[in-house]
Formats: sequence, structure tokens, C-alpha cells
Amino acid sequence: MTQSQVPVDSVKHAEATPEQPQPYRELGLKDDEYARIREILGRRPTDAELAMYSVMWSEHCSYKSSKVHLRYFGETTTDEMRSSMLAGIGENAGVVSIGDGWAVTFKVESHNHPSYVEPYQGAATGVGGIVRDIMAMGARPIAVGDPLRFGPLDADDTGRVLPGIVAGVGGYGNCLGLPNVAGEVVFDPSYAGNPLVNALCVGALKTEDLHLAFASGTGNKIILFGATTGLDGIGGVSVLASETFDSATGGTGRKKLPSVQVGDPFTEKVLIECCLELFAAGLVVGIQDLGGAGLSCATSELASAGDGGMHVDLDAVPLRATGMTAAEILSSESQERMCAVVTPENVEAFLAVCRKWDTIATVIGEVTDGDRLVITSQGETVVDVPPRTVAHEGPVYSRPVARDDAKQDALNAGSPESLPRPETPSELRAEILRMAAAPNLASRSWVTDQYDRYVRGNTVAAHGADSGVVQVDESTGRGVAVATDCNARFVALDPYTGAQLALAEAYRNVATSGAVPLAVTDCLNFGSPEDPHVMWQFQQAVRGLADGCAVLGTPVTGGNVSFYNQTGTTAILPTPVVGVLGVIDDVTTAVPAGFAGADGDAVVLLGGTAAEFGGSEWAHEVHGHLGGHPPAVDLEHERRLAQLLAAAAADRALTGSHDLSDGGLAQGLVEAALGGGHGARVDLSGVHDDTFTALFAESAGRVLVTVPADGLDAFLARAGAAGVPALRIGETGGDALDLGEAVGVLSLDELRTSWEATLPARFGAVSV
Amino acid sequence: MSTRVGVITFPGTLDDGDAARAVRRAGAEAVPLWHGDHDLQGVDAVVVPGGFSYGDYLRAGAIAALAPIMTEVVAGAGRGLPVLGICNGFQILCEAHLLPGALVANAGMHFLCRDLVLTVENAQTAWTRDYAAGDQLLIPLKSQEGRYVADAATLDELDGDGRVVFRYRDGGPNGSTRDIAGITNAAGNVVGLMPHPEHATSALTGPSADGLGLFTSVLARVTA
Amino acid sequence: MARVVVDVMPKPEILDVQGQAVTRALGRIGVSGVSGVRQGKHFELEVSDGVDDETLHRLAGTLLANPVIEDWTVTRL
Amino acid sequence: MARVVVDVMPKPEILDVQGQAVTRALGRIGVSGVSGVRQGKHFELEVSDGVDDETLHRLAGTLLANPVIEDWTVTRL
Ligand SMILES: Nc1ncnc2c1ncn2[C@@H]1O[C@H](COP(=O)(O)OP(=O)(O)O)[C@@H](O)[C@H]1O
Ligand SMILES: [Mg+2]
Repeated sequence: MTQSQVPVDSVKHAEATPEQPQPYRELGLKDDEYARIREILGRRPTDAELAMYSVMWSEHCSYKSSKVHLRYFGETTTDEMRSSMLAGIGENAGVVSIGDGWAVTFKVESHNHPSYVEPYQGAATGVGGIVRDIMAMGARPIAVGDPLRFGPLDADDTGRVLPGIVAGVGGYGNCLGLPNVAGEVVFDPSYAGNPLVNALCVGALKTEDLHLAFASGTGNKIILFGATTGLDGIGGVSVLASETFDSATGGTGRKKLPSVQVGDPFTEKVLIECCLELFAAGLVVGIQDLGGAGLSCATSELASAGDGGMHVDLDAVPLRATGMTAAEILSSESQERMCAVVTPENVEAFLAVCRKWDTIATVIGEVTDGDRLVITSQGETVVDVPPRTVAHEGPVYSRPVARDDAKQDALNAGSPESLPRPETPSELRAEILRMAAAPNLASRSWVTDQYDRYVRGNTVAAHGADSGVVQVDESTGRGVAVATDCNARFVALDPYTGAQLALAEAYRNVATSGAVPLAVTDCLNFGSPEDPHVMWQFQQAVRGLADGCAVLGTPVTGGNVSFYNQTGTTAILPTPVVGVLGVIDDVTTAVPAGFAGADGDAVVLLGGTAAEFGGSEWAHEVHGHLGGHPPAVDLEHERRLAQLLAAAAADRALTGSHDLSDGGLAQGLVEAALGGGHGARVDLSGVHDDTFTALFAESAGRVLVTVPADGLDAFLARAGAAGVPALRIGETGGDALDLGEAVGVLSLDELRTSWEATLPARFGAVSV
Repeated sequence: MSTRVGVITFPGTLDDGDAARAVRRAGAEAVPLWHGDHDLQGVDAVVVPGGFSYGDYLRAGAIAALAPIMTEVVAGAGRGLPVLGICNGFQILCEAHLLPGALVANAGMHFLCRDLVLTVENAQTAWTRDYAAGDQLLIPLKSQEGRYVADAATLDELDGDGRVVFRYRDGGPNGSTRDIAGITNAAGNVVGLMPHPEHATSALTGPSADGLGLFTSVLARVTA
Repeated sequence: MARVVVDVMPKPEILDVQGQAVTRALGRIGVSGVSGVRQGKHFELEVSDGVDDETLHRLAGTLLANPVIEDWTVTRL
Repeated sequence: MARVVVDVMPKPEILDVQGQAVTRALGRIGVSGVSGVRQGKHFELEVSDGVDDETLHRLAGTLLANPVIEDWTVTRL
């Protein structure tokens, strides 16, 4: 079938047929939204325009339900916080300066639903999409990460979803040559049927190379480059395909097209090198990645950001499928494509660079004077719109917000205090081994062994560390550290505090590695915004996060909202994943995780411990219990703690450190011992008079550090001066964790066996 | 004047920057070579680095082996030019028939990234003369198709002539035949291995600096 | 005992990246006249005579092919 | 224009891990009577009529298959 056989619903035709029924509801538009489009255009939209508006006004692209809340991030960001920010919310990704003329850009994005439908491709294209966002800032991507959430480890569907998602993250990222340096693997029943695949990417650039989406300069050319455009990912829009137009439920092949996209990491790798060469040669005025909403998004956003109009000719777009309608070309989510604005005199040079990299590049239009986005197909005008109405002036909703008092009060009343606890030393000892093997605490090696953490040769710390540490400038040793975290059970118990605890943990993880926390990104995974109780969780989490950032002085530079994460009417646990990025002046001062120093180093616990078990891993794993209140969060303390850790690291005063979070001090000791390869003798009596509390409470603001014996006094004095509680609880050495008669001795071998067996036992060995 | 070591970049090559860095750390000059050129720029040795050239489509290394630059590498190897293939580079050298056998999917059927210990079995090659036979090197392995296979006759010949250069000390986690991690050609100037010595040239960004010896070995040779 | 062949191909509307790379490589070995190459998987099964077509298709659709992005054919030899 | 199919299979002496994995998985989906599964590659080529068998075999033996580990068959449809 050739293009000319596809009937075109042109603007002229639309004017002539004002009453023609249009399937706007199937496209997800509400009656009033459709009415508004007709009002903007003064006529009915063409199929192509309808496709553009419907996808750009979708929750995913327009943030229509979250906008009113996200504004709060801007309102709470002070000028001082802004001082290091070169680009913030609204750009493809936030950019912060890290000194020496270097800047870094980073962002987390969700690809949850596609990864449930087709785990491998869904996860793979999730990584591909966030990497293009980073490229669109003019940066070289330098690392990726993958916060993941799944249903119960033993659930059947987890056996389908997890291996596919992990293989997809690895398959794409490894082939792209980006080290995977951070992430999470969390299991909870609420994610069964709705796994969370959040992908993180970090990029580095010289401050002067910052590029923003921008299409100004009448006569400048619009160049589409990268992969060809096909039918993948157009899902719903195919109700507009003419041959199925009459039967909304019809069943032609194309109608049944799944909205999955298939990734080609090889093409993206070449696209990265091609883009960087184009930037270096100064051939790019503006650039935009093609992600969700494909050309609809790229053309309308480029045009809106510019000072002129834009004309695009769809006949020039290289297609990989025959008979694509204008609506389909505009909505296609084919991967590995970018769109650039180039001055006429540079077009030849631009195309030459693309030829060198075997990258298809085509001039598809130009910037015009005037203020309209005009798109033609087969010689007819199929789109003629004010671009801002598509890209930025979509609907905005203030959805009802209501705390579910009954449910929330019951949750908070269900205190974990009454849960039966281990008491005798042998019971406590057994509990430590059981927790070490818990799905949420066991070794992640089954996952991380499938990810390349070495490529590019700049990875200083990755899997098993508290944060991923990557060298940015080899000549100075300047680098960045990044960590993502979220204990969604805390958020469920108290969304405001829970979000601050997620922020505090990621912030602490970065400082624990010896870096100074600088900026925040987030990926807000929630249920349906049409449910007032979900909107309450969302609003509370946003406020908690923003207020927390104000106290810590770390701005939210960007992020992503993912709504409608639910199975049936049951929403997932509210999961605002928080990513924190820090700078480290000299990566050789980065502190290794765990007991990495010499035998005889002093083991020091920073921060205080209280009987806090609400939302704890122990309550979840041992009793399947979720109730009470989350641990208290003290952000001023977190700030002092981070300053102490970063300063001590810079002076090389620490031989090792590890954040305490899920599983409490018990799990922290296990990970520190196994990670650093040294045992320790520890006296728990000073931590808390109740041994069980000392071991399993999840009080925030705690870090385990080791210091050389001769440096102990100086360090304790330093902690005292910083106002951070510090207690020597033991010393490293031997091949066992010796917790005294209160608990007994656990050999590193038996700990390792329990800790490492869980995931391989479920999914099979990664190697032979 | 210092030794000049070429590092080839194909579309999809990933570890070229790291290979060049390793060459510099060894005290040589790294010379970028482009897959589409027919010119080795008079280098004294060539590294075919790791990655996913052409996305590993068809077979790992199959399409890259046909690149113009490889015609020159094959000719150079025939004249005794030292050539080192790392990971995807090893696969490319096998596909180009500079080395016998082939590399197929890991027995575990997963991409595998892990630090492991190699035993140096042949310290006579152009790339291993700075080691002693029996040396043990801690080096990362990161590959999807790292299982070395060849017919029995070839394997016996490799073993008989001492052409197995590296073996996995604790057994090949990818199911590699006879735990073979790296081999050499009869002349000893062409070496291929699956693990990544270029990622073990500094304890800061790798598990050790044990891999540097490969890059200094070739130095010693061409300046000798 | 019967021999059954299952061929699995990427759906036509899905980009066949491997096939494209191969097509471009053909020039390298001086082969002309081959315009398009598509790559899929080829399975050979040893099947006892009792096994019916319905079973074979279930097998193909669940284990050998990914119905979301691939089509398949079952041929008894 | 002619349609040509090239099927590439691992040599019998090469351990076919994918095929074995599929064979093991058969039980899980309750399929019995399938004793062995071997996995290879399936290529579909668009070939202009001028191209002779000799060329097709060179194409198969130098590019589509690696003779060290694989056998292949060429079929004109
Ligand atoms: N899916 C994943 N991808 C990459 N790294 C991961 C993943 N899951 C966990 N990790 C890494 O494993 C280690 C432990 O994870 P986690 O327990 O969340 O660390 P922390 O509690 O310090 O945040 C961290 O280094 C984390 O980055
Ligand atoms: Mg954590």
C-alpha cells in the first residue's frame, strides 16, 4: 500500500465536514477537552490534530493532574538553592554545575506499564528514553541506574516479569556502553500486576555546551535523525486508521497493534556519538529527543520554545512501514530518534557527520515567521495549530484531594509494638540470618551481575556501595555520586514524612560515599489521580519532598510523574523514588562501603536508635505487618551528618562506611562485613538497652563507619563538634560477626550463604 | 620516540576509550583507528577493543570482521604485527580467522559481569611477556557470548602447542571449553581473550592493576 | 517420532534491526542482487506422533515465540 | 524477485544451551511428547533472479553462518 492510497483528513476537509464524528473518547479525551480543541481551532480538528492533542494532553505528557502540585517545588526553591542550577524543572533534564567548568545532568523516568506488557522491551526502551533526555541537554551520558519494584518474589508473574526486565535493562544499557551504578530491587504485593521500572541516567558536559530545546531563526531547518519511523508504540491512535474508522471495535491487523516499542541499542549508541560530534562542531541550534508522543511532542515543543512558527512535511519522514497515516506518523513512538534545529549553512556539515555514523538524517521542515505549527502530508495541510496550545496550554486539573481517614487512622493505629519478637540469643541470631535472606535484603548480585559496571573506565563505586561514584574529569579526579531510594511502606503510613525519609536516605547514601549532596530528581509513582485519596498521598509526598529539599538546600531539578499504577482499583504503595546527586572533588577520597580497612579499625555508629518499627523490613518480612508510624525524620541532623561524613572523607579519616536503612543495624553489619570482607566484634549494649531494638529498629539518620584505631579520638571529637551522636560499638577483625553473649557469633560464611542464596534459588544461577 | 599502539573503533565499540587509556598508562601513544579506513597509520601494534560492534547482530563480531580496517589488520598480523583482541575484539579476530574457534552464548544464558582470576599459561606471546607462566590476574569479565568452543583437534593443538594463553582459574563461569579465557596464534603475535585487562589497570576504577602487563609487554617488544 | 520445524519471525511492523545490519553488510562481501534480509529463529523439534497441532501451537506461542512482537509458523516434516 | 530461505543450525557437537533450556521448560507448560529442541537462525532473503546458487552459498557460508560452529541449508521458495 502506498502513501497516496491513504485518504487524508486535511484542514480543508475538516472545515468542510464540521459534524464528522471523531473517536476522541477512544483517544482518551474528555468531552470538554474535545470542545476546547474545537474552540482553539475554530473548527473540528483533523485526524492528525486530534492525534497530536490527545497524546500531548494525556496525563503522561501534560501533567494535567500533577501540575498544580509540582508548582510547589518551584515555590520552595530559594535563590541560594538555584545558584548551582543551570537548568531546572521544565527542561528535558535538570543541570547543575559541579565546578571546574563541569556540569552534570540527571533524571529518573518511569516505564512501568510497557514493562508489564513486554518486560524486556519495556525496560530496554525505558533506559533508551531517559538516555535521549540526557543527550538532549548536550551532555554525554556517563552512567545509568534502575530503581525497580516487583510483586512478591515467589509470585508466578514475578518469574515472568523480573528476569525480562533485568535482561532488558542490561541488554540495552550494556550495549549502549553505559555503566550501571545504582538502583533498587524491592518486592511488595502491591506491585504484583504493576511492576515499577524507573530508569536513571546521569550525563556530564562542559557548562558552555548546554543545549536547550529551542527552534528560533526563520529559515532554520528541522532535521529528524536516527532510526526510521514505524508503527510501534502508536497503540490507541490506530482507531484513526481509516480502514478501521467505521468499526471502533474492529479487528484489523493494525487495530490490534500492541503499544509496545522495540529498542535498538546499537542505533542509540551510534546516535550518542553522532550527537556529541554534532555538538562539538557547533552544528546544532536546538535539539529535542523523540520519546513519548514522538513527532507530535518534538515538533510542538520545539516550536513553542522558539520565537517563530514551524512547517513540517511528513512526506519527508523516512518510514519503516507502508501506508502510515499522518496521525500515525505524528504519534509513532519508534525509538532512537532525535530532532535538531540547524541553520541552513550548516545543514550539509550536519548531514555529513550523520553519514559518518551511518545515521539516517532528513530535513523534514523549517522554522517560519508567524506563530503556527503547520504540518503537510501528501501536499495537503493536515495540521495548522498554535504550538503552545498543544505543548504547554493543555488542560490543568485541581483534582479533589482527601485523606482517607478511616484507612489512614487504622493504619497508624496498627502499631507493631504488639508483634511477637525473638528474645533469646539463639532466637535473635536466627532472626539475623532469616532477615539477611529476606527478598528485600538479600544480595542483589543475581541482578547486578547482568549489568556492565566497568565500561568507560570511570566507575569508582557501583553495586553494593551506598551510592554509585563516577569520575567525571580524569585530570582532576572530580566526580559525582548518585543514589536512589524509597521505602514506600513509610510513605503509605505517612506520605509527607515518608517522602522526606526517602529524600533523607538517598541524601545520606551520597554523603556516606564521601560526596557532598547537591541536587535532587524524583520519579513519583502513584495510583489513579481520579482517586482523591491517591491525590492526597501525592500532594503530601510532594510537600514533604519539597519542604525537605528546602531544609537540606538541595533543589529538585526535575523528575517524572507516573499515575494510574494500580491493579483493578487497588493502587500500589505510594512510591516517590528520590534520586540525589552529589559532587566529590577527588574520587580517590571516596569511602568504600563496609569494613574495608585493616583489622582493628574502630566501628562507630553515628546517629541515635529508638524503638521504631512502623513500616520496618522486620515487621514486613516476619509478620507481613504494615502499621503504626514511620521513623521520625530530623533533616537538620541529616544535614550535620552529611557534612561530617563528607569532610571526614575528604581528609581520608574513614576507612569504610555504610548507611543503615532497611533491616536496621543487623543488616547494616551483615552488609558491611560481607561487602568489606572483614568480620567484627560488636557490643550492642550502648546502642539500645533492648538488644532486639538495637538490631532491627529502622531509626533514620544512622551510618556505620570505620576509622583507624589511632584516629578514633580525633574522629569522635570531630563528631561531637558537629553535633552528631557517635558511639564506638566495636572493632573489625576475624571472619565472623561476634555480637557478644546477647546474640552470639555468626560466621561470614554462614551469613554469606543465607544472603546470597535467595535470588539464585528463585531464578536459577546466572553462571555455571 | 614512544611506541604507537592503534585502537580500532567500529560502530558499537564501547571500550575503545578504556583501551586507549590502558595503552597510555603503559607508556605508549594511543592512535585512534577508524573501521572504515584502509590505513593502520604505521602503528607498532593494534588493539581490537570490546563492545557490541554492530550490536552483535547476526553473530558477535561477524559484521565487524568484514570492515575495511580488518583487511589491513589481517595483512599486518601476517607480517608479525602484534594484535590484541579483547572480548568483542576476540570475537572479531575469530570471525576474521586470525584465531581458531569461536565464541558462543554463555552456558548460563545471561550477560555476566564479574571479577575473576585468570592464570597466565603462556608468557611468551607479544602481549604476555611481562608476565611469568603461572601468574594469577584479577580481571573483570563482562560478556554475553564468552563461551569458547572449537573442535577437538583444534583444542588439542592449542593445548599441545601451548597456545592457550589464559585460563579461568576457578572454571569458566560461561562454560568455556577447557576453561579457556584467551588464546594466541602459532606465531604468538595475535592474542585474544574474553576478560578485560584494560579495566584492570588501576585499583581505583577496576578490581586491580593486574591487566597492565599486557599493554607493557607489547611496549617491551617493539622497542626491544 | 516426527520432525517438526517452527520458524519465528519479527512481526512485519516491528523493526528488524538484525536483518537491516545484515543487509548493509552484504556489500562488504561483494554480494549484489540481495535487496532485503529478515532474520528470525529456527527451531527443530523431535515430536512423538501423539502430539497434536494445537499443542504444537501452544508450545510455539508460549516458549518459542513472543506473540507480542513475533509471528511463527509450524511445519511437520 | 525470488524468495530464498537460509536456515542455520549449530553443529551437533556444539552444546545448544538455548535449545536445551527450551526442552527443560516444556514440562513447566505441561507439554509432553516433545523429546528434543534445537535452536538456530532463520533468514528470509529477497533475491533478484540473476543471483545464482553459488553466490547464495558463499553468502550463507561467509556471512549468515560461521562454518566453524554452524551448518546451513539454502532453499529457494
Ligand atoms: N536494580 C539495580 N540496579 C543496579 N544496582 C542496584 C539495583 N538494585 C540494587 N542495586 C544496588 O545494590 C546496592 C544495595 O541496594 P539498596 O539496599 O537499595 O542500597 P541502599 O539501601 O544503600 O540504598 C546499592 O548499591 C544499589 O545501587
Ligand atoms: Mg535503600
